[in-house]
Amino acid sequence: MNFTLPSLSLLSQSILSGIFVGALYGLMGLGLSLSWGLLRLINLAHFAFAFLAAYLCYQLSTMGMDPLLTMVVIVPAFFALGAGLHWVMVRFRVMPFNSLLLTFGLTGIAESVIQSIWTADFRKLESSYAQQKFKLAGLFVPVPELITLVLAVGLTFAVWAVLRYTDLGRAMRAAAQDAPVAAAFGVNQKALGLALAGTCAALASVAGVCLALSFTLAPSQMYAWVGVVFAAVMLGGLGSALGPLVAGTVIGISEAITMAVTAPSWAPIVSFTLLIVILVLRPGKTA
Amino acid sequence: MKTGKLSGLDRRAAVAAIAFAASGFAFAQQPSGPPIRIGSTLALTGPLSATAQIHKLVGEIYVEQLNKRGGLLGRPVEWVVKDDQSKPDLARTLYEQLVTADKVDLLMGPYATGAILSAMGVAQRYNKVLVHHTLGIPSLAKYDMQFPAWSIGSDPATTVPNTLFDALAASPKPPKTVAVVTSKFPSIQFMSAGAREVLKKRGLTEVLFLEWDFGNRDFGPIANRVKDAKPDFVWVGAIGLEGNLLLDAMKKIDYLPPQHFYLYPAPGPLLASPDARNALSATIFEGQPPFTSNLGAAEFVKIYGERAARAGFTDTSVETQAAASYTAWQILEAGVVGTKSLDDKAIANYLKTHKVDTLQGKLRFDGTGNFGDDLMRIKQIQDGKWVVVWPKEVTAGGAKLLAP
Amino acid sequence: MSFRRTPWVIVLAGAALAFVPQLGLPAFYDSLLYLMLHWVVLATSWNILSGYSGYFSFGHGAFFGAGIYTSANLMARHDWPFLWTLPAAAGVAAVLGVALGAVVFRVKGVRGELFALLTLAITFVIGTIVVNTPLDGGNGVSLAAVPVPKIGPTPSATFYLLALAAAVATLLIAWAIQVSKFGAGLFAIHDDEDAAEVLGVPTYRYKLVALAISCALAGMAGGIHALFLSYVTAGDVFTITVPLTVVLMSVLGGTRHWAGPAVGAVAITGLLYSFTAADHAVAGKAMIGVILIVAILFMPDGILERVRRLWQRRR
Amino acid sequence: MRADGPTPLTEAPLRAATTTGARGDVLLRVQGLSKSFKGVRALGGVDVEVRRGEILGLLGPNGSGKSTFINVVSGHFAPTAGSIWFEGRCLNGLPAHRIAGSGIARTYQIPRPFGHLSVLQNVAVATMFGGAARNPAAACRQAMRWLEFTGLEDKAGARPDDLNLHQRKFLELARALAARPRLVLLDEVLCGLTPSEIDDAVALIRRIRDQGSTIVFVEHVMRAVMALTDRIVVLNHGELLAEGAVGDVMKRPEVMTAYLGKAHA
Repeated sequence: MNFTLPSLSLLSQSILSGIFVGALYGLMGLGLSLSWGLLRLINLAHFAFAFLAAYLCYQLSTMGMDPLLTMVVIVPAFFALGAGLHWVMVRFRVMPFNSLLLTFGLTGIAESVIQSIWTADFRKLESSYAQQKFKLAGLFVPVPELITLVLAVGLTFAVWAVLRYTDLGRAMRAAAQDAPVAAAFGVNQKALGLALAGTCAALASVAGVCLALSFTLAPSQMYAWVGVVFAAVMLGGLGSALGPLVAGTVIGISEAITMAVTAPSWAPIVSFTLLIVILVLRPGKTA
Repeated sequence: MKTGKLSGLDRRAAVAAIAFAASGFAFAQQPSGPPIRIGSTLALTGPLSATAQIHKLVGEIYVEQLNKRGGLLGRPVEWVVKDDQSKPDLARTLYEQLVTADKVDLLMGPYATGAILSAMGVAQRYNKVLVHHTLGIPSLAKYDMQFPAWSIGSDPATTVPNTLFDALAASPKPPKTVAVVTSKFPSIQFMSAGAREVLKKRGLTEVLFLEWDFGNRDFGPIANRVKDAKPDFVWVGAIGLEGNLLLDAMKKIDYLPPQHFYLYPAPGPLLASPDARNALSATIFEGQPPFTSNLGAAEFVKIYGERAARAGFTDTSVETQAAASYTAWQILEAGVVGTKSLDDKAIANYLKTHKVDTLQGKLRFDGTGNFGDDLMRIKQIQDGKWVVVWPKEVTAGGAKLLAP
Repeated sequence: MSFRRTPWVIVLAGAALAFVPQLGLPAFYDSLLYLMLHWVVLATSWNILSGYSGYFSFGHGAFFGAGIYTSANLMARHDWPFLWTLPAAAGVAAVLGVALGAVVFRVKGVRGELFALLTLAITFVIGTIVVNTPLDGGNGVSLAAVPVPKIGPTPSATFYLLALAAAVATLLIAWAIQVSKFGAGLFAIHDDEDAAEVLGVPTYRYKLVALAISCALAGMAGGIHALFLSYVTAGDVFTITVPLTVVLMSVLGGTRHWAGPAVGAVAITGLLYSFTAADHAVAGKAMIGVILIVAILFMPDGILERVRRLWQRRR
Repeated sequence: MRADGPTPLTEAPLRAATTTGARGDVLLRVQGLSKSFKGVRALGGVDVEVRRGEILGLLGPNGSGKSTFINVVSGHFAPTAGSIWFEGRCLNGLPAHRIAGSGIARTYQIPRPFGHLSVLQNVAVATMFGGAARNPAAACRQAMRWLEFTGLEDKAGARPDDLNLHQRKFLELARALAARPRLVLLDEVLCGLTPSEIDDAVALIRRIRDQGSTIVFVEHVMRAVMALTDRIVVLNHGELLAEGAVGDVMKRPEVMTAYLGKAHA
């Protein structure tokens, strides 16, 4: 490990890059965290949903649609998909770790569907956004990443506000904490659960669109995100709206700084050691 | 059992001989008799499937062509291919199945290093010839009857970088400073380490050396460090998407290296990227003269293009992977035809003592580890197309390495 | 089934299976059965800590990988004979596990998903260390030159017999723990760790011992697998695949019984293997997904529990 | 949670044999016991002695530190200061399972059975880890006896989820007893039970003492306190307020104040 003193512009540009990728971790983690924390379902298919949405975005865009506009079609579709999946989960009373198994099966199916429609080839969405960037205070800001950041922050705060300040959100959190009591207070858990699961899937699809905007897609790539996004979700606190974004950004920035000052191949050790230290020193009080 | 088979063979040979005589010389005879079965596995699902689909398509095309030409030894050829799910341990088990349960007559190799080594172990235990597609680290091939279809020579970590730096030295702007950035993927890291040695020996200055873990997602900081180092030339030891991701990241900070080389890029996406102009890479084959005059090349490039388009591939051109795959089949066919037998020992001896005419030219297998010459060529993206620019004898239409 | 009959059944089944290489079946059956038994060892060893005590670990890949790299390095760089590397592989994995557990199990808040996260993080940390140090260095470790001991008639039979021995040992250990006081303590920890501690269960020590046993067995499985692979790369070892697969196997088979993970391992390995025909590879992958979903919907407590209930109803 | 006033109880049968507590040697001595949670003091230097063979009632309004006392003595929390001596041995710093092993058992106010184990297994675990039985088979046999003792023998194969609150409280008791402790800490075992169930429970607690266990007993149901205890200790704001025979102590003005507020002083 050789340390080099980075220039200021290198460091700040790298941190910016870490923030962008961290925002994507957070955006991907948001729905996962809500579903895990509030519905007690570990939805591995969240990644499959994101990739399915990314491919749909790619497809619709190559057919001439604006990539961002594809969300008009994609988001409601995934809301329905998520709600449908949740209906099945509730119908069969699937337990948390069984949900992991079930959604793993679903992920395999999604991967096959993607591979048979779009082949195993790499697909890159060449949109009008891809080329755009601007310079701000000496730093380059690419537009696709900025879109991701804005969506991640916006949606995170929107979800946070809904959970915190609306009756609906309070009912959701109550139902997660103590289902029988919530039921006694007239919370319609079934409808709430369906709505929440739909929202989670919709969030996954937004993350998918962001993925399509700035990354190249391949069917098996969906597994590459599982580890780091799981980490962001768990570090951020299950069911927390702000957690995944904060934790994702922390991971992204710490990796980016490591890459800027020393061998990039050591980057995972820094973020994951940081994570372990946080867990051991401040268990349960993360983010 | 054994005698029965032999007599059956004799009978079939006799039938074939009669058929051959009857049909005359102008037309290929209809293959007859029980098929010759050739077994292999490919990573049709899982993380390696993007490249495996190329090899599957090539295999299908070749076997079709072969059967149209009359098969092997007058018998039709059947390709038994299984999906190793990108897992080397499953590849090993499946090759054992091919040999011991399916009792295939011949083996054909898989394509990724891990799977090739798994298959090689099985081939060694059962004394089978193994022709394999793209083994990146020749020193790992320790079996006497394995034959590489990818002619990178026995020491590519020295020869390939030398070819590249020769090309650069002859270019209008020979670089003086070099940045080496590389993935820690085994076959990549090995070549990048060689490149570092070579550039040191040639008196070039290494201004930056970076390694990243395979599976890295954020290339922003790496791009920034390359930009800061201001190299004349960047060696990008990248596999698959990594080259694109790095290029994307460079573009985002408004940087394009003066000259850049990508080791094993996913060819389609790199070509499609507008920022990849002048990007260099290495190849053993391109669908352009003089390569197209090699054995079977012109026809194959045409058929592959059609079939790849029909299968929905993003890249329909023939380059390293498809060419190595086709070559592997040509080598195996040459061995069988040359010995007129399916005997593995005989085929191996024949291949070691004869040159084989293939898509890549004449190949020999008498070097260290059965590797022959390093036929890696340097190509460059010019006007949205890959053009071979070095060495001179394989360039077409006076193509030259462009340096902005 | 009475308590004392079970170990004899396991040993006799193992002894009977040891004759498979003599049956004259095509040799690849040895390899296929090896893969199944390999996963039996991994899933069952995972279950000893995670299934019994409820501490779901996502770090099994780290301990498995520690075993692989211990064995591979000792063979390739220090010329140890293969069989001698196996205790070392088990030992290194166990020491790693105990070191982790000694810190983590003292922290009361690290339970449930936080434990899962911590162990997952350990996997990536160890993977990064391995790939950046001479343990691997990024080029992988080739074991092509290491001789396979002649235990069975063929190398594949040798691996099969080794894995069989490992599986029998693992199952015996898993059974012995389940019916012992130790097992009772682990099951109590699973349901309510604080109440268990107050009832006298030495929770810290029990978790640590369970983790050590679990890691040692995973490390041993890794040691055997290193030579089976004969070329090991960090990219293939330190992934989320191993932990995810053992969790799936255990949950599918049933985590509250010593035999559950083994049933799940055989089922999933068999399932993966049965869809290797190239023509339907992609459809096969989807099919595996469908089967998993159906299995979990209709057998939520695992295959074993379902079979047991059917059996009881029949009687 | 109710804070029952010191209503005089009239049910004669319950009161019968309890007043004759054997005055034995000191079984548990707690000196200057303090416990703070992030600076908030829950116990502030409490001195209590429990004598062998007695039933000691631990009383006090909500938040007075009764449950904290039990949690600290049972090892659930480590004390901030002070010492705990049991049968002449210092328990300070011992992990909870060692304290359990040395002969102290407790129950939880809200029963915490092991949800995936059967009722019998729940008790058998306690039997094994209390040191009363070595192997699982013997533990099951003994556990069955404790189920008979608490009247749960029909439920041996059931899951805790299938029990009603009353039965779960008794399971909690059976688990505590199965370790054959010399000292049992009961945390509001009667809370939430119907009057007739309380009568059953009181009879059971008396039988536990007759078995030879000493009992510390946190309770709000004054009827039972009156019926069972030999002595009581009253805590308020984490400090010892009064100590003595139940009839005397409850009449003291400072106790009345603590329970009922200033107006009643």
